[in-house]
Amino acid sequence: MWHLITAPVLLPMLTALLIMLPPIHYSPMRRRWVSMISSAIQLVLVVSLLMQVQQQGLIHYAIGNWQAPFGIILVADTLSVLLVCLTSFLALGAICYGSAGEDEKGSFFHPLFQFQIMGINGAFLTGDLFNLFVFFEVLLIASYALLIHAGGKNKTKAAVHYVVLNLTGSAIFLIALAVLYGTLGTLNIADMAEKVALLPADDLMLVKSGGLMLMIVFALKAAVLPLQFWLPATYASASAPVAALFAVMTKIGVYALLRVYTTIFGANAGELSGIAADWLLPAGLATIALGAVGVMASQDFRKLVANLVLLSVGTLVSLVALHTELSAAAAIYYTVHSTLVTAALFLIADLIASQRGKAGDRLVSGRRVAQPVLLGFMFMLGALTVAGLPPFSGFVGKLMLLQAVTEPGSRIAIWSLVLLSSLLVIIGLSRAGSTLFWRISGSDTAGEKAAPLQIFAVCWLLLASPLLVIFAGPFTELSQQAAEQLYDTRSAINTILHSGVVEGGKQ
Amino acid sequence: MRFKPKFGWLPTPYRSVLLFIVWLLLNQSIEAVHLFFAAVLAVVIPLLTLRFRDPQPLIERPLLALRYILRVFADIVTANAQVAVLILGPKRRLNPAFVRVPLDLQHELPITILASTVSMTPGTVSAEIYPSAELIPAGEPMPQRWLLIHVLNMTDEAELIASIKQRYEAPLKEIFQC
Amino acid sequence: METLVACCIGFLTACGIFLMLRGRTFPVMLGLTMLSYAVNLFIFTSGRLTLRGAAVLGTSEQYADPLPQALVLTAIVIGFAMTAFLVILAIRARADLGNDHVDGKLPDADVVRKESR
Amino acid sequence: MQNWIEWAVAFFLLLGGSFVLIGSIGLTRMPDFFMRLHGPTKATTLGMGGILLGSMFFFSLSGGVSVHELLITIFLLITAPISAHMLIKTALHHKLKAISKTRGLDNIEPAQSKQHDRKPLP
Amino acid sequence: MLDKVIMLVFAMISVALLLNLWRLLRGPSLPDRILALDTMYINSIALIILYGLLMGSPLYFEAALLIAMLGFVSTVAVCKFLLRGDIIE
Amino acid sequence: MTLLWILLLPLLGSLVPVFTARWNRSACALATALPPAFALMLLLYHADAILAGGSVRFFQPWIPLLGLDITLILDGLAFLFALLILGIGLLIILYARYYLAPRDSMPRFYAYLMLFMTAMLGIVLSGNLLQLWLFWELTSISSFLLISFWWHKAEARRGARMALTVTGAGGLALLAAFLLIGQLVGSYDLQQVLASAELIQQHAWYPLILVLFLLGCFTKSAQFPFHFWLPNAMAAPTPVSAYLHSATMVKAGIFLLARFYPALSGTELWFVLVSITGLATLLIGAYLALFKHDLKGLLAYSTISHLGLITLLFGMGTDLAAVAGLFHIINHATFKASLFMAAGIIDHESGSRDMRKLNGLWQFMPITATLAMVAAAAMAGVPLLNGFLSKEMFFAETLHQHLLGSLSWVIPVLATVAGVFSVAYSMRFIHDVFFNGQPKGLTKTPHEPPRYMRVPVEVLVALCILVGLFPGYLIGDLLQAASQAVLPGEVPYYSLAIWHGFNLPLLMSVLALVGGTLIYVNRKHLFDFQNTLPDVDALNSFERGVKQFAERCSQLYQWLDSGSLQRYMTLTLLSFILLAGLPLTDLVTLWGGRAELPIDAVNATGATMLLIAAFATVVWHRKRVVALLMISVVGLMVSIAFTRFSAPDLALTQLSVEVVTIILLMLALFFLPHKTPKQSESSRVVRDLSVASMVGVIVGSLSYALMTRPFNSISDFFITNAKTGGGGTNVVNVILVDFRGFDTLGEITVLGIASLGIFKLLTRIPLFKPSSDGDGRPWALERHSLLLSTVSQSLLPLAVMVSIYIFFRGHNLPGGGFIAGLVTAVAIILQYIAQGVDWVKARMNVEYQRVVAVGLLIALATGAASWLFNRPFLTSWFDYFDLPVLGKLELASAIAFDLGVYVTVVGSTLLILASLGKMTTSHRPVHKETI
Ligand code: NA
Ligand code: NA
Repeated sequence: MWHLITAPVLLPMLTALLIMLPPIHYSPMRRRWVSMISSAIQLVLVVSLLMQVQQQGLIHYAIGNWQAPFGIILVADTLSVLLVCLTSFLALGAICYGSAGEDEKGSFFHPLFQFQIMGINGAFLTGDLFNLFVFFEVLLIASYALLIHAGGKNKTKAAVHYVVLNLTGSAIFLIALAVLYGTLGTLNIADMAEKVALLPADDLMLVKSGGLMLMIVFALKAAVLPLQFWLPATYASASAPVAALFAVMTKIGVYALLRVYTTIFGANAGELSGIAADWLLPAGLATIALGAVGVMASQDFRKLVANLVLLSVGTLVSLVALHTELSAAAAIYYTVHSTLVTAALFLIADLIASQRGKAGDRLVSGRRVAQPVLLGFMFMLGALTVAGLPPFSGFVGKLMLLQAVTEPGSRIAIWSLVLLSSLLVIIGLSRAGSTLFWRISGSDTAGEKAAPLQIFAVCWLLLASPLLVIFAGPFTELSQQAAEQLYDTRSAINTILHSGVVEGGKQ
Repeated sequence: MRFKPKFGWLPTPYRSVLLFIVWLLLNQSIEAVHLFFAAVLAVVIPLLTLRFRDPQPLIERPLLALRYILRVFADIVTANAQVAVLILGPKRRLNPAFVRVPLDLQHELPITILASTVSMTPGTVSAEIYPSAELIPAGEPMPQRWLLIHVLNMTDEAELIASIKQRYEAPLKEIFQC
Repeated sequence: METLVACCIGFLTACGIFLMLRGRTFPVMLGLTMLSYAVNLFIFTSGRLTLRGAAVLGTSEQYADPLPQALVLTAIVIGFAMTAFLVILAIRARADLGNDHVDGKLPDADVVRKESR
Repeated sequence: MQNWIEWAVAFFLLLGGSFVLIGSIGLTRMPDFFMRLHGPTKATTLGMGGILLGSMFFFSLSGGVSVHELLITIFLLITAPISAHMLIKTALHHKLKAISKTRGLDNIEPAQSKQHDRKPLP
Repeated sequence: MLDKVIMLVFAMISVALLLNLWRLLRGPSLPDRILALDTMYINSIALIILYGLLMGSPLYFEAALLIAMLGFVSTVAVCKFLLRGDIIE
Repeated sequence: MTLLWILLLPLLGSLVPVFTARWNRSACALATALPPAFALMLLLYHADAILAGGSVRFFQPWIPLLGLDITLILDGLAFLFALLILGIGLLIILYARYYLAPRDSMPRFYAYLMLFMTAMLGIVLSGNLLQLWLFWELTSISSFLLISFWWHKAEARRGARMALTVTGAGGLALLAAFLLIGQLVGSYDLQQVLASAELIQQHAWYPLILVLFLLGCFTKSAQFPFHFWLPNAMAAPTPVSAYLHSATMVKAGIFLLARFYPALSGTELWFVLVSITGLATLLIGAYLALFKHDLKGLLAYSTISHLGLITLLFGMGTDLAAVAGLFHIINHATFKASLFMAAGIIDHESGSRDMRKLNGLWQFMPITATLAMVAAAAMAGVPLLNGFLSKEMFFAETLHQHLLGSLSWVIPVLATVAGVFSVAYSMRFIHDVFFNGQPKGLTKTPHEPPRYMRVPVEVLVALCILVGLFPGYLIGDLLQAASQAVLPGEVPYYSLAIWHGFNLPLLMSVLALVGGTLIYVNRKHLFDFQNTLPDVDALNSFERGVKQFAERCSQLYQWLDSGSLQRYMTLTLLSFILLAGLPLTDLVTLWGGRAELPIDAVNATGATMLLIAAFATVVWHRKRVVALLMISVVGLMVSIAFTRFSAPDLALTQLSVEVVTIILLMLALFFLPHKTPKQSESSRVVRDLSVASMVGVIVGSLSYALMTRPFNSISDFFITNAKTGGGGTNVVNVILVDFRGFDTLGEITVLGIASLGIFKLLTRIPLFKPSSDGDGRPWALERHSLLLSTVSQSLLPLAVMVSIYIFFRGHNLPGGGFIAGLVTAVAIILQYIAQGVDWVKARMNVEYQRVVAVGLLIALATGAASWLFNRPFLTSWFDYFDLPVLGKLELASAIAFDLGVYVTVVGSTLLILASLGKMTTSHRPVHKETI
């Protein structure tokens, strides 16, 4: 049972490998079912891991039985496991959607999807900065491959930009890692946090340089202005289930920002405490503004949703920049909510596009969708949620984030931006919705109806929205707990570095 | 000329011997462990890579082959000394040339060995073997093949051709019995 | 020596970056390759320079820091995988988009004719 | 004994070094590609042989035997002619000019043209 | 004495490498450059072997062996590229 | 709990029509009416307690962290509104049963209506600010659905969106106000907030709070200048208008004014903002209503005007004015709902709402006409009807205020003017529709509506009359209770009598009636005058505004996001320069105090070669093959540097990777142009050069600073434990396969995924094979050289042996699975190069992706095997065995792991190169003129 923490990484990997091998490889149905069942099992496992963490507090697992800081450790605290749960939940929906036929439009859909999940979960769980890099690369390479799934010019074009920028990002990541290793002499995040406090004055600025370099990397992953340019085209051109899964990718950047700048450069870092906030807040706010502008500017629905992703990233990054427990709690709730709803919207966009004939998801008048009531309902639910309107999860997220801004200085800026951007989103979405569903031209030839599996997938993701409201009490509580645990760096370090280490590393 | 090996499990005996020696050379040891592994690998690797080998005539006269190798070694040393002199000497004294040597050999391995030898020895480099077997339509008989060589400093063309044929090609024909 | 190495790393980085800023996929690939060289050297030097100290036990007194070496190895492999992907992606882009510009379109329509292989 | 080996090491190293250098001088100095090819393929090969022999003796100096350098030598002997062959093929394909006093230039013609007579492969 | 010999040989190899580089930069034809690169590969084997001697360590042998092998493959590949364009056909 | 049910019943009721849709229309309507009817009964169940001045409260914690709990309060004010909402709602359900055409989706309509009803009830019952806001936004959303019910009509869509936008914006302002209040008071509980008037009003935020709050109220209640959405919402079916614009939606803003009256009113600012807005709205609405030819348009502006009136009453700040406001809320709801319904009947039965066409309907529908006339009279403030009473109170209050000092007389005068227009438009409604000659150009002959369609109007008109006649008896208690809830102190004395004697307010009423009649009679001139004024089409200008805004956004966005990778890269690098470079400027000296190693000539040569080759690569990057050769030199020199600085493993890996990369690049080059056209302008080159060199300087400096600093790291642990804990002497390898084996697992996964991705990229690629090289030279005809084929065949076993050797020694000496794998792969690639894909395929028909999977599986299984021994994943194991003859042998789990690495590397590399190579073999059209 104590190996459970490895499941989110190893189970998807195993699944991917099994799908690549006979006998599963031969039949599309087998590939689908193995992928879906494995994801379902994974969801069960990670939820039980969450319960384990709730009971025991922070769990750490020394891979290879080499204790931190020498070996690589996996760390499960409420935050990381929550995000792993989110990923698993999302992945199950996306895989189901993909299994309705999208998966056969190119090779290796399911293995790549599983690898992607492996990378994401690994990035959430690892307690080692270099290992974080490795998992970043795993998820990136898988995302490159998934991005071009089903082919097409737009995908190729977007992929070139996405890949080159991320490769640059990886290079910067490596340089940052080298600078941090070269000054702190360690790679373990907790150990770095401890070493930063004892840093000689001479090395301070080097570490700062390295620390800020990391910010570029994470901001690039999170798509924060001015490093966000890859996102709209990438997300808008990817196949629907892939785009849905991508919804969580930006959150990894946010997670890494949250983790690194509270643990390593947190309250105990002395002069280096909070080095990121000055840069992150303006960048986050600018991203919100850009996202809102993008929502208004979008000519097709997927682009619009991609800009909604940007907007949510901006919001999250601003919250991270506020650097309080309350803001972290808000960020955590908001992450879960916004990831699921944007993912659902990507899927809905795909359904709409496939039913509107030539018009696709472009915001022009077109054929009537084949299932107006169903899609309209889904759209409505998704739109309300993402716009932060009641009664769905968006408004809880919005209330939480607005309440998290307690500092009078930033309040005016953040509130007005958030509220104004909400208004633009409302306008943009109402325009989009009325165009997609109501502006009808041409004959009413019925398009292809959505497959039951697709409908299930969308409902699965959308289901989260009301649930997050109904159980908002416990859930906000959980976010709060996660934030508290995140900010309790001292005890995390003590647990990871100073508990049960036997001389010589092996226990 | 034979293509078929004597033992199924040892399809290329000379290659196995070579591999055996190479393993020992790599490990620089003749301990039992290494001898054991050398033997195992010397058998296993040829079997593994057997399919990656087009059928070639077998060496029928190993001793002759050994002598051939020694002769080539000696030629390499002299060749190099000669070339060194030519390189360092005045350029205008050089008389480069392209020369065609008619080939009696037919099979790939002997031709390759010949061409390589020519390249390693006095002032010559193999440039081309033509016509290429690829370009002969299937079923047509193989025409006379030629070896085109570049000579750094040629004194007498006929003598050069004769020396190559006699010094290298003839022994090879002997060794492979072809 | 450190100065020299640092200069080399800086220069390689600059060259790599310059190439990556070109508009065609091939120079970008070259630049990326060069940037990885620079980055690998950089990681390597974060363990400081050591002569005669390969981290093989029993071969010397003072060992070089083995950890950055291991990190570089990982980085090399990952970099290789990424470069490989980018290379093939560039081919794909050429096939799909008809040119090798990183933006998928030539900056000037007239150039299309001029650009022969 | 020791001394003798040291001398041998020095001799072989110097011999090797000189040949390597001569090969590269040839590469620099010769007037056309075909002539430049001779230096590296031959002189360098022997030069390497020298240096590797020197190395073998050197490591024998400190006790054990060192024979694996032989492998590199063997390897180079096998591959150098092939590299040279491929290079010269490429040069011929690129129709590089040999210096004018080269004899037998017409011999190149059949090697190239005979192939062109044939109908090309798909 | 050996140290001095080794340094001398080092110098020779270095000069050889610089000459190779010169040819590589100078060209004029592609085969010339490839030849220069091939020679450079082989000369660096010598360099590495010499390093091994200098440090008295046999750890560098594999690097030399690998250069020999890989240098060959890359030379062949470039030639094939110039001849046929498609190196794996 | 009953409170909760009052709210939940309509909510559940929204599902009822969906499930009863298959029944007949009446049954569906009846079923839909049941839940609100029950809710009304529950409400009336509390009537006694409420009318006696009490209140009922329900509390259920929900999100304590946010201060958002389910709190419901039923007091007089809530009761009054809930009564209107449910009562009129029921009438609307009945009315809509007849109004909706068979092709309109009745269940959809009823569902939206119920949803809206729930939202309204939620607003009035809320005892928590955030919860109130929740329902507030819900009304915006459900009204959007209702207004756009006929979505196929452009004006319905637009009107709905406009309403949503305006009220949505107000809602956001309201949220901000609520949050500020909440943070100020420390609670979102309504009762606590209402009790903290002093705290709020004296705080510096009060003006901001008030403005935001009023923005919310005024947008919802269509106060000037936000009134424009309301007339455009008339595109909705008439039952919707009747409901939303009489008793509910627009009254929500008024409700809020009343609700927060105790907490926010009583200040100068309140008065100025609220009363002036109200007054302006009153006048503008009344004036504009007269000119609308559309029946519903007239009613819409009249609604705006009446809402202005109520707002003005609440703005005056006197207790009596507030009471009058509440009274008018009731009266307006009744007569306006009935008027809308009457208009709907007219529309329904005559096919038009245009008063220019509608004339003389009295002859066709006398009963409806009578009802409409009574209601319109109430609207005009004719005595003996309810409208008269509240209007009298209003006039009286305008006289009693002294808010504008010496100019206070302006308010009653303007109020009278508004009254005049109100009479005028009411007269128009009656005269122009029911009399004034014969109908013109109607598509059908008008007639009376179905019996039950008239019932709701009859009920409401009856109420107008009854309240007008017996005000105290009928609604005295209700008004009292509501006033008590609104007013902080005692409710002042007021009289609901019909007759107060001859006084100024009566005079004002008479003036209004007379003036209104005069104006209506002489309307021609006024209409002519009005026609000379520019016509403001709110709907189109709003639509155009939004469109223009979207275009601006689009321009801005495209300006920012130009689609140029070079720009993105530059921005990324500039961030790097800024973030990584700035801290360095604070560094006193880069040198960290460690003595440098001496430079020797060989190293200098190597460095020179590296620099020259790198430079040459850049200079010649457009001659692609040359650049490729140059970069090989760089790679070679880097490998040599690794050798020099004691990293043999790195050198080996770098070398093998480089060769594979070069081969790959060459494969790519075959399909890419061999030369790059010169394109970059010199300014761009200068820019790029400066960015690149700045990055280079920063990276170089960082590297120098690191190298010259003293250093302590965790590495000593690895050196100490490599042999004892990991069983190997090559520390780097032990780190790779043991200490940090997890990284390696990830790394080979990356490699495996990359190969899958590449395979994916190459499937169905529309490629053309160029027929000649960059200089136009046709390709050589001979595919495979005889010499190369023969030699490569003989090299394969040798290479396999070498890789086995490298594999096994890796744990103790430089080498290992990765390098061994690459050596094997390169040897096999050599076979591909020398003999071609078909030759190799005939001899080794392996699907390489399977090899990759097997390799990764081996590594994974090795790691998982340690679970069997109850050790963490990837825990290594090794032991020494004494074998007879062979001697001591070491066996380690790391070897199995390394085997996984080896297999993966071979599989991935071959998958990559072979699939790329295979691409050209499947006969593709040879492309002469490549772009
Ligand atoms: Na020769
Ligand atoms: Na009329």
